[in-house]
Amino acid sequence: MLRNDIEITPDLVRSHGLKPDEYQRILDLIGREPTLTELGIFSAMWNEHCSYKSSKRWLRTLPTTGPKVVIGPGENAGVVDIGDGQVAVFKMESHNHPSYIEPYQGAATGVGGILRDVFTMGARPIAAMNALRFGAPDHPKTRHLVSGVVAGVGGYGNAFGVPTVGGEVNFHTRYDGNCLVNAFALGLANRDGIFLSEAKGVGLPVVYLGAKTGRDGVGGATMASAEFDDTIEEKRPTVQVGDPFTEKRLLEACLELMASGAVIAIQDMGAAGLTCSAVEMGAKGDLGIELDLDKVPVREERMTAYEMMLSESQERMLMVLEPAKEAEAKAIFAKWELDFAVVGVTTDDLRFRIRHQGEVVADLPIKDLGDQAPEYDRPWTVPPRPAPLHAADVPGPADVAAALLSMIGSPDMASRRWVFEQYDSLVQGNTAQIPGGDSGIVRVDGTTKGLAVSADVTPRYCEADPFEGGKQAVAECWRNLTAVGADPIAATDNLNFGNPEKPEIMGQFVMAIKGIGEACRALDFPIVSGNVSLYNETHGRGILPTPAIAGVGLLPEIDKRASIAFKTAGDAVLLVGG
Amino acid sequence: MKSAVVVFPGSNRERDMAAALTKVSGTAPMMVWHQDTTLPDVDLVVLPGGFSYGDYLRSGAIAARSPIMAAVREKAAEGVRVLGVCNGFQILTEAGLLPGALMRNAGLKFVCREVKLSVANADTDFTRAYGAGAVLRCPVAHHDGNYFADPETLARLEGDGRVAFRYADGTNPNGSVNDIAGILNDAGTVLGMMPHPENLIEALHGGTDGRGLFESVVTTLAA
Amino acid sequence: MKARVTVTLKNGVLDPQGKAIEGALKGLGFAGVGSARQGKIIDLELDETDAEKARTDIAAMCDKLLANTVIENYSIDIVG
Amino acid sequence: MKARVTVTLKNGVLDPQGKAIEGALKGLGFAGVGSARQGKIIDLELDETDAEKARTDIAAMCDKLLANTVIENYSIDIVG
Ligand SMILES: Nc1ncnc2c1ncn2[C@@H]1O[C@H](COP(=O)(O)OP(=O)(O)O)[C@@H](O)[C@H]1O
Repeated sequence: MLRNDIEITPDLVRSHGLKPDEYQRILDLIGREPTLTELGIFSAMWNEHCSYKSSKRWLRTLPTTGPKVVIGPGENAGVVDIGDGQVAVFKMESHNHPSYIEPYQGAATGVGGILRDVFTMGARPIAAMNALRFGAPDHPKTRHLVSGVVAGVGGYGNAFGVPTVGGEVNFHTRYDGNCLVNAFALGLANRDGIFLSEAKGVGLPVVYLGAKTGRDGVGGATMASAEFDDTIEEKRPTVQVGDPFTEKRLLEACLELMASGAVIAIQDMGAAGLTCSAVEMGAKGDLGIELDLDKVPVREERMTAYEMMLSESQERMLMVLEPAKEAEAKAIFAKWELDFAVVGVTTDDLRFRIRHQGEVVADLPIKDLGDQAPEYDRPWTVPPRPAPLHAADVPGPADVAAALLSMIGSPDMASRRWVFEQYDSLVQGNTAQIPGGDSGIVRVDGTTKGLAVSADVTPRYCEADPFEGGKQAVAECWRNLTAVGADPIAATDNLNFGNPEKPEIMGQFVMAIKGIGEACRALDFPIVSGNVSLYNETHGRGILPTPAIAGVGLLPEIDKRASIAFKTAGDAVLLVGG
Repeated sequence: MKSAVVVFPGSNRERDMAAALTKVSGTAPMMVWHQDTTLPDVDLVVLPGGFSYGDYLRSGAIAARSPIMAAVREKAAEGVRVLGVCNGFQILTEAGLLPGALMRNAGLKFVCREVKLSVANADTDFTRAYGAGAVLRCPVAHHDGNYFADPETLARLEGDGRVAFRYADGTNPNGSVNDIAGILNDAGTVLGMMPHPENLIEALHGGTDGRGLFESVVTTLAA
Repeated sequence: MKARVTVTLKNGVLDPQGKAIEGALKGLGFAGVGSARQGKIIDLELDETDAEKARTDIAAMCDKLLANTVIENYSIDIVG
Repeated sequence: MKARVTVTLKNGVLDPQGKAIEGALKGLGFAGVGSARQGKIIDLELDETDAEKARTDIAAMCDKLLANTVIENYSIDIVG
């Protein structure tokens, strides 16, 4: 029997973001009151971020398969075939809220998270992009956010050593209270060298890798529970600090580890690190997982089980180890001066069992944590279409040259050099097109192939008509890839919207997905990974609907690529398309 | 030409450097781990770019105290050529193998862009292939490239022709004193420079201006 | 008037720099270093001659610019 | 034993960060800031219990690693 020192009050349930009916579902599932640690685990697994409870139903409608798709959505990143036994691995993910709270660290850890998603699968990151939206340029917070976010993206990616070859920057007053930071990473792997999170084999060691665990990111919920726990001596910041130096070592150590044959399954620790990673590995493999928290490397004293399970400390991974390779695996991590600790074991009882200081502090059905998460079919309404604007009703500019100048000089159209020069776009020596072209291009090292990447969406189109705007984002991305001479292969999406509990916002979301789906089907351009960020709202006003699309295309011969510069005086200029 | 590239935890241009050395000299360099205490028998030792030890404390500071650096120092004393690019330059100054220090860029921001370099001394083992007065294109990518030295050191560097490269045509990206982009030790066998010639050596990079540096070393060592 | 602002990381905030310094000191053979944390100082020269007034001004500078109060604490010393 | 190492730039060494802080403070409307210089502190926890011995050890750490004596000065405070 689990000891329960803390009464689970409705207030506590609410502060964990769980609705009364969701809590009832927990009671029904486990047949007793959860411990505080268990409540924390449920709240982490069942929040919007982890469970996709509002969006799942609609995401299922997207086309995700195709002749080149090796792995679609559901893993850390999507995987597509690029020929010669090689695959491209990529994904985009948001770090919006953390970046608004602490722009440098929020953006930095966003980049760190997406890089980890890619190399957890066994791929070496070879290109990055970032899609950024800020409030009005003259809003008092904008300057601070822009400079912090851009420095943070660069600070992490530059030190890690991945070239940043593209992205977007937009300004609009609807982002005044919610900036968007969407980070994309692309990695390269061998087709037979892909690693998954699905645990296999009973009684195998579960190993903790990387940096130590602190109380990072636990703040919000911890503070809510502070009244029960006087060991929390000060209000702790909830901000996670990124350490690209550790991440770079983790990359090299993981790739060495994978090459050694020691890895049976591996998963990075992202949001609610230990909880989500362990549950996912077990549930996917139809196995139970037992963790002993006394073995977890910690950097702070007196951490509770609750804090360890919810910590979002960065640069950590969990893996199931081939026991015969333990010594070799340990030596690799020792060489890179990283933590390596056996913290648990796989079991056949489908339980997620946590021990701390000799006591069982959580004992839950592992599959239900994911499978039984609530799923909503939220009511939605088709957003009203604005009345069409006829060209005749818009007065032409008195001075066309002046209008051109002010357009080129506007914050959304001006050169982005001031941003992308803060990013290392050349490291690795394979960059064929730095930012400033239609797509960034990197060579597939050791071959004559190239990969092109582009990130696109025009939020004001999506605001006017989310269906058409969603379609347009896909089409623009596809066009940017083809414009450099690449064959578009597949895309990832980052769907940033307001509060889905409002039917009109849910309607934007639904219509945008329908539009994206239609365009992707028409273009044979499947979505192989993605991320949803909802509740981007301040004072009841949502952001512009912003479904960012990042696509990847293949250039079979990188020398046959096109760039945007006019080459020779006297050349004919053609306009193609509708 | 036999060469070695030292890899520190946090190095990130060691592969770029190895590729450049291989492409220009025809022989791949040996990669040496920073915890090693000896270097193989080579003609050139390279400290590559990156963020060794995260550039925590000061850029290059912790790497400069790595076990391998005693061996680098020894090789340098024997006259073996040593090249430090970007973080490698920072490490060489921190190790005292080159004078001065690399401070935060005057603009305080990381800067990745192409600059112009003038060859300030074409009579060195690292610059010979360019010819006197040459101006070349070269990318930079750094946060701490603002070269500083006290006036006496500076006078000595200038007087002895130990400035190898200068930022030209108003392209100084970081506020370096006297537009200094690269300097030599007094024997002319150790070069530190902030720009990345290894990232401009083939058509894919949009130019080959960086090759001259490697060609200079190859020719010198062949002679 | 001269003043020194000292900015340190809040307790519990990860300090990668401090960790790296710790490791490097150990690598150099300095045993017995339990932990290292890095912070920064900003030395200011001010026209202000009233110490109390200066302190208030500097606190405002810290809140607005010198410290990142989300993750850092600061303290102010008037040094003369 | 706890100690604080304070590392400051030598006189005459240019300080881009200090300059930028100066400019930013002026930009924020703080008049009367004559100059700003940035430095760093490293807080150490040591096993050593003898203050004099600790001081000698730390001086060695500074000379070897914590300060770049080409451009920086350091001072050591034993804080308890
Ligand atoms: N945040 C960013 N990071 C890197 N590159 C960027 C960023 N924002 C814009 N860019 C680059 O600047 C160029 C212009 O951006 P944008 O106007 O969005 O392109 P377009 O509308 O032509 O697709 C593109 O090459 C783009 O990749």
